[in-house]
Amino acid sequence: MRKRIVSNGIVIVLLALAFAIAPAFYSNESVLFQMMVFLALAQGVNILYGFTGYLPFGYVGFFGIGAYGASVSISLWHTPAWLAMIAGGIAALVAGGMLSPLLRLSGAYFAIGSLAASQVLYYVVSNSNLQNITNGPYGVNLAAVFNDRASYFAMLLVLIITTMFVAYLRMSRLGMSLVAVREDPISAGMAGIHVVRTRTFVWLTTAVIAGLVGAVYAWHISVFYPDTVFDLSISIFAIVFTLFGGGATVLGPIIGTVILYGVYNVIGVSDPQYFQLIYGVLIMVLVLFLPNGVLSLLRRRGIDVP
Amino acid sequence: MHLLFIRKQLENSGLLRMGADRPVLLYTLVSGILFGIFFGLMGLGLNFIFGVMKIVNLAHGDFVMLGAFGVYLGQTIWGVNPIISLLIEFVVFILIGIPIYYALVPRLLKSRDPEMLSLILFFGFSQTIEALATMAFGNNPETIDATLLGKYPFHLFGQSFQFAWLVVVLVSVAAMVFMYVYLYHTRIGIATRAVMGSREEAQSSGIHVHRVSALAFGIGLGLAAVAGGMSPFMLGGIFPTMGVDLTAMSFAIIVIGSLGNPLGTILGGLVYGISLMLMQTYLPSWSSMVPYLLLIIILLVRPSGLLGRRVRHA
Amino acid sequence: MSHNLLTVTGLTKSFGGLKVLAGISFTVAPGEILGLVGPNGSGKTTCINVISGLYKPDGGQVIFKGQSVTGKPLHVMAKAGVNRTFQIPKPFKGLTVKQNIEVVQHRQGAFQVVDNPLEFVGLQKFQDRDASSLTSGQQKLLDLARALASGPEMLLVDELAAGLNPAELVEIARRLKHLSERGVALLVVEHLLGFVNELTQRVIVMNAGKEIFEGDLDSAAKNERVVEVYLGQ
Amino acid sequence: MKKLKKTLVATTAVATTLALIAGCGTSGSSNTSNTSGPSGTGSATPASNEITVGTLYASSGAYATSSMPEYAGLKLWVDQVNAAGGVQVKATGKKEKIKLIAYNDQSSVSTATNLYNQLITQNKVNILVSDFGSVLTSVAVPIAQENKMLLFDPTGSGATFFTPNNPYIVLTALPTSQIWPDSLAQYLTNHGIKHPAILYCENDFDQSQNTTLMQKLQAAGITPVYDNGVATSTSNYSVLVHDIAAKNPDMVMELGYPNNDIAFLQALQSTGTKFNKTFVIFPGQLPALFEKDFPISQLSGLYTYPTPPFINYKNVNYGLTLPNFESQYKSSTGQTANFLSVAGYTTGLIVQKTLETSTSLSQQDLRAAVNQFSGTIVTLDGPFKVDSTTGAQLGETLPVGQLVSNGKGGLGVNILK
Repeated sequence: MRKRIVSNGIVIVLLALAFAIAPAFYSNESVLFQMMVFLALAQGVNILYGFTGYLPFGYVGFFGIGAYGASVSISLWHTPAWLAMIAGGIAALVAGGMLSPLLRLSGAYFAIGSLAASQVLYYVVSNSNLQNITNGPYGVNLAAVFNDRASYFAMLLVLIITTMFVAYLRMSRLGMSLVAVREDPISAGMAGIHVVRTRTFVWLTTAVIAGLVGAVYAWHISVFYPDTVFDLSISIFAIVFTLFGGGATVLGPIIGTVILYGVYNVIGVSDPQYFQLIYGVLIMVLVLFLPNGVLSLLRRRGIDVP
Repeated sequence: MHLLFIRKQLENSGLLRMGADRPVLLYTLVSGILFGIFFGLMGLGLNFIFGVMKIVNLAHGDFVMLGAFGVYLGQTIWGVNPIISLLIEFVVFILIGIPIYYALVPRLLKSRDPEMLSLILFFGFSQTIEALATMAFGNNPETIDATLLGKYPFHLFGQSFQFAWLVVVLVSVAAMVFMYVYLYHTRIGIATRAVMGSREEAQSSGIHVHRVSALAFGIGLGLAAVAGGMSPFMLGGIFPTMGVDLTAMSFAIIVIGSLGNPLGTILGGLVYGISLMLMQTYLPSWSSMVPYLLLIIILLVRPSGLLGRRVRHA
Repeated sequence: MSHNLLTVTGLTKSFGGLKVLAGISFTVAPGEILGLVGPNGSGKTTCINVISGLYKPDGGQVIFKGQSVTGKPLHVMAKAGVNRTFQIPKPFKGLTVKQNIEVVQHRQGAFQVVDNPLEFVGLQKFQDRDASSLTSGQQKLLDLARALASGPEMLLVDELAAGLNPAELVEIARRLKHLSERGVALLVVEHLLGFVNELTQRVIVMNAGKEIFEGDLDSAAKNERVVEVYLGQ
Repeated sequence: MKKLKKTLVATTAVATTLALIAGCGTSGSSNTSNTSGPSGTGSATPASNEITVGTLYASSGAYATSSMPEYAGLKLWVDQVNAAGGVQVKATGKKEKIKLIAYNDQSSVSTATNLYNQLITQNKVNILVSDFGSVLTSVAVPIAQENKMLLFDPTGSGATFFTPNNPYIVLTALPTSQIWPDSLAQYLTNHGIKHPAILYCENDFDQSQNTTLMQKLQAAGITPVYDNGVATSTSNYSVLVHDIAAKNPDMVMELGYPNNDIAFLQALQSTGTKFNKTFVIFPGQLPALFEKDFPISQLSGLYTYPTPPFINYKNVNYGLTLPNFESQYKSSTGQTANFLSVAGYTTGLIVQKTLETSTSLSQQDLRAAVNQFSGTIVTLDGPFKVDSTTGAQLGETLPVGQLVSNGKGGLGVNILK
C-alpha cells in the first residue's frame, strides 16, 4: 500500500511540475491547456467507466453545462471568475442530479441514453427561447474576464485534484467498492455496499469534474458558441484516450491523452482527413486486440502500474 | 419557467387554436405516418443486427450514407434508375457485410463485454467510413431531383403529397415484408430466430451460428443501404458526415419500438415520425430535440420499448 | 418465541403469473442449522432471495432479531447481520482475492465470526492473485469467505455442494458446523440430501412453493409425499 | 526491487509526458507561401524584408467549402504582392515581401484555438487573419485582444465580436450579420409585401438577421404571417414548407447556412411548392454549389443577397477590378472565383492598405491606420468603411437581387432597389 502511495504521488507531482513549468519552455500555452482539459476529462471518464463500467458517451453534456454555468454566472450576475468556476461545477452537479435516473440503465442503454441527454442539454442551452439566460445561439463573450494565465493554473488545479481523486480511488476502500459494484452489484450489496448511493456519488463527482473543466475552458477561450462546448467529439476523445491507456488506473488516461493528443497535434493538423481515418482504425484495432489498453501489456507481465 | 416558454411558443404557433388549422394538422399527421414508415426502414437493419448478435452497430448511419451516395452516383454518373440501384445495393451490401462480420464480430463476441465494446468498435468503424467517404465525395451536400420517382403528386384524405414519398413507403413496406418472410418462412430465417432467442441454445442444437449471424449482418447492412438509397428523397441533401445523426435517430427509433425485435421497429418509426412532424409544425424550434427526448423518456419509463419484453437491469 | 433469530411468516412471491412462493413460514434459532430441501424449481432459492433482500416479497413477513426486515435492500440486510452465498458466485474481478474480502464492510458491533475468513475457507495462499483466476469451486469458497467477512449472525447458504469434490465437501461441512458452534445460524439450501445430512437433522422440504414437510431428515426420507415429489421429478 | 520497478514505470510515463509536451512545440505543419528571402525564424521584430501574415484555413469539416476559397483568395493577394516586389510598408519605408503562415484547423474550434495561439506566440506573426465565418473566428477574438494583436476578420460577422472596448478587431469583407437585412426589409416595404413568412435557423448568423428583419418590418407596420426558428441541423423541410404554404404568404424568406438553403430548396422542388417570392441567402454567394444541385430553371426567380462576382462595383480605386480578379484567380487556382475568394482577396488588400498607411508596425497604430483610410477606398468588394470604435464593417452592404438565367447555362442577377 505504501508503495502505491509513493508511485501515485510521484505521478501526480511530476504531472503538476510538468504543466507548471512547461509554459516557460513552450509558449503556446493553448496546446498545453487543452491537453490538461483532455487529461482531466479522461480521468473523469476513467472514474465512471473504469471503476463503475458506465460508458458516458454524453459526458460532454456536463462539460457544456459547466461552461454555461460559469458564463451565466459571469454575464448575468457579474461574479468574479473563481466564483463562476464553482458555479459551473454546481450547474453540472444539478444536471447530474437530474440525469441520475439514467443510472438505472446498463451497458449500451446507458451509453446511448447519456448521449441523448447531452444532446437535449445542448438543444435547451442553445435554444433561442432561453436567450435571456444563455444568449441562445449567439454564444458567449466573456472577454471582460479573459485571463489566460489564471485560467491555465485553474485548469492545472482541477487536473491535479481530479488525478488525486483517481489515485485515492485506486488505493481506497471506495475504489474497491466501485470495482465490486461494477463486477456484481448483487454480491456487492451483500458485501454491505450501498450500491445506488455509491454509484450516484461517483456519477455526481464525475459530473462536477466535467463541469469544472468546462467552466475553466469557457473562461480560457472566453468567446464561444453552444456547439463549441457541446461538441460530441469532446466525449469521444476523452473515452478513446482512456481506453487507449487503460481504465481503472491513474496512469492509463495520462498515457492515452499524452500520446494520442500528441498524435492529434502532429498528424491532425497536417493531414486531417488521414487523421480521422487513422483514429478510426486505431480504435478498432484497440478494441479487437487490446481491449484493456496499453497498460494491460505491462500488467500482463506482472508489473503493477499506478 | 420552461413551461412558460413552451406555452408562449404554443400560442404563437397556433396549436391552441388547432381547430382552425385542420388541414395543416391532417397533413402533418399523414406525413408523419409516411415518414414514420420510412423511419421504420431506417431502424430495421440496426435492430436486426442487435437482435441477432446483441451488438450495437454504431456505423449503421454511415452505411445508410453509403447507400445514399450509391443511388446518387448511379443516377448522376450512369443514369441508373434509383430503384434499380437499390436492388443492386441490397445485394452488394449483403456480400460486403459477410466478410466484415467474420473480420470483426467473432473476436468481439469473445471479449469480456461484447455489447459495450461493440459500441466503441463500431464507432471506430464509423469514423473510418466517414473519413474515406469525405475523401471520395468531398464536403458539399448533394441532392437528387425527387421528381425522378414520379412527377405527379398523389392524394390522400384530400391532401396532396409528393409521389416520391409513396415510392419510398412502398419500398419500406417491401423491405418489411421481406424481413417477415425471411424470419418466419425460410429455414435460415427460423434458425436466425433461434439464435435471437439464445445463441448458446442455438449452437448446442446444431445451428451454424456464425453462418446465420454473418448473413444477418449482411442483411442488416443491406437494409441500411436501402434506407440510404431512399434518403435523398426524404431527408434533403446528402453528405459524408450525415451518418452520426442518422445512427442516433435509428437508435431512438428502435429503442422506442423494441430493441432486438425487428418488426417492432415499424411502431418505433411511426411514433417517431408522427411526433417529429407534429413538433416541426407546432413547436419547430424544439423539434430537433424529439429523437433524443423520446429516447430518454422511453428508456426510463418503459425500458423494454413499446413492444417487447424486459431486457435490461441495472 | 422471542429467542428465535429469524422468523418467516407466509412469504409469497410470483413472477408473471407463476407463483413461486405460495406462503412459506418457518423459524431459525441462534446457532441452529436448518436445511431447506426440495426438487428443482420448488422455490428454495427464491425463498432465500426474498429473505436476503434480493427480491421484495409480494406478501408475508421476515422478522430478524425481533425487527421486521421485510423487503429491505441487500446492503441493509448485510448490515443487520444476514448474509448469503450464491449458487453461481461472481467474485469481484479486477480485485485480488484479499481485496475481495477487504472490500466487505464489517458491521459495527458485530463479533468476529472467524478471525481470517480466507484462512477459514483455505484460500489464504491465493490472496494476492486476481479473483478471476480461481477455479469455480474456489470461487464458491471465496463467496463464502466474503459472506463471513461481514460478521453475519444468520448465513444463507445456496447450493454450496454442487461443484465441490467429496473431500472438499467433508471439509466444508466440518467448517460450517464449526460456524454453528460459534453461534451463527445457517439456512442451508441444498438439492443433495447427503450434504445436508452431514450438517443437520432439522429440515424443511419444499415443493411448488409450499412447505410439505418439517421435521428430521430421517423421517423425511420415510414421508410419503416427500418420497413422491423426489421420485416424481 | 519491486518498488524500484514501479517507480521506474511511473517515472518513465511522466517523462514521456514531458517529452511529448515539449514535442508539441514542433507539431503542426504549416503551409508557407514565400517567394523569396530566408524562411522566417519567428522573431519578435519583423525579419528583414518580410512581413509575416498568419492565418488558418479548414480543408475538411463543416466549413471547408467556404474556408478554402477564402484562403485561396488571400493567397492570390500574397502571390501578386510578392510578384510586384512586396508591399510598400510605411513603417520601414521600403518594400517588404509578405510571408504567409497558414495552419489547417479542420473546422475544429479547439484546434483553431491552439493554432491562433501558435501563430501569435510561436510564429510571432506581424498580421493576424482569422479563418472563415463566425464560429472559427469566435475563439480568435479574445486571444487577439489579450495578446494585443489586431485581428483582420474577413467573414466572421458574429454579433458579439464587435464592442467599443475591444480595439483589436476589424471586419474586412462583410457587414455584420445584423445589418444584412436592411436592404431586404427595404425591399419588402417598397414592394408592398404585406404577409411575409420567415423561417430561420437558430444560430448567431441567421437568428440575428431574423431579429433585425422583424424589427424593421414591425417599424414598417408589416406583421409576418409566419416566423419560426429551427435547429441548424434540420435537413427535412417538407412539412415546414407545407405549414408555411398554409399561411398564404406573399414572400417567404429562408435564412440558413448553405446546407439549410439546399435542403429548403430541395423541399420546394420535391413538394412542388411555388411561393410567390422566395428569398434564400446563399445562392448569391455560392452559386456554383446550388447550380450543381438544382436546375437553373428552379434557381432563377429566387431572391438573394448578390455579392461579387454577381455585383461588379464600377468605381474600384484599390486592387484588382472584378473581371481582372476573376481571370487571374481562374488562371492561378484553376477554379471559378466566388464571393469567398473575393473576401479573402479583399482582406489581403485591407492588410496591404494598412501597412501602406501605418507609421509603425505596432498593433494600435495598425488599427489607427484602418480608421484613417476607412471610407476612402473602394475594392471589388465595394466601399470599405468600418465603425471606428468597434471595427464592424459598414461599407460593403448587401443589396437584394433576383437570380436569372444568364443565357449561357449559368446564373446572373438583377439588382433590385
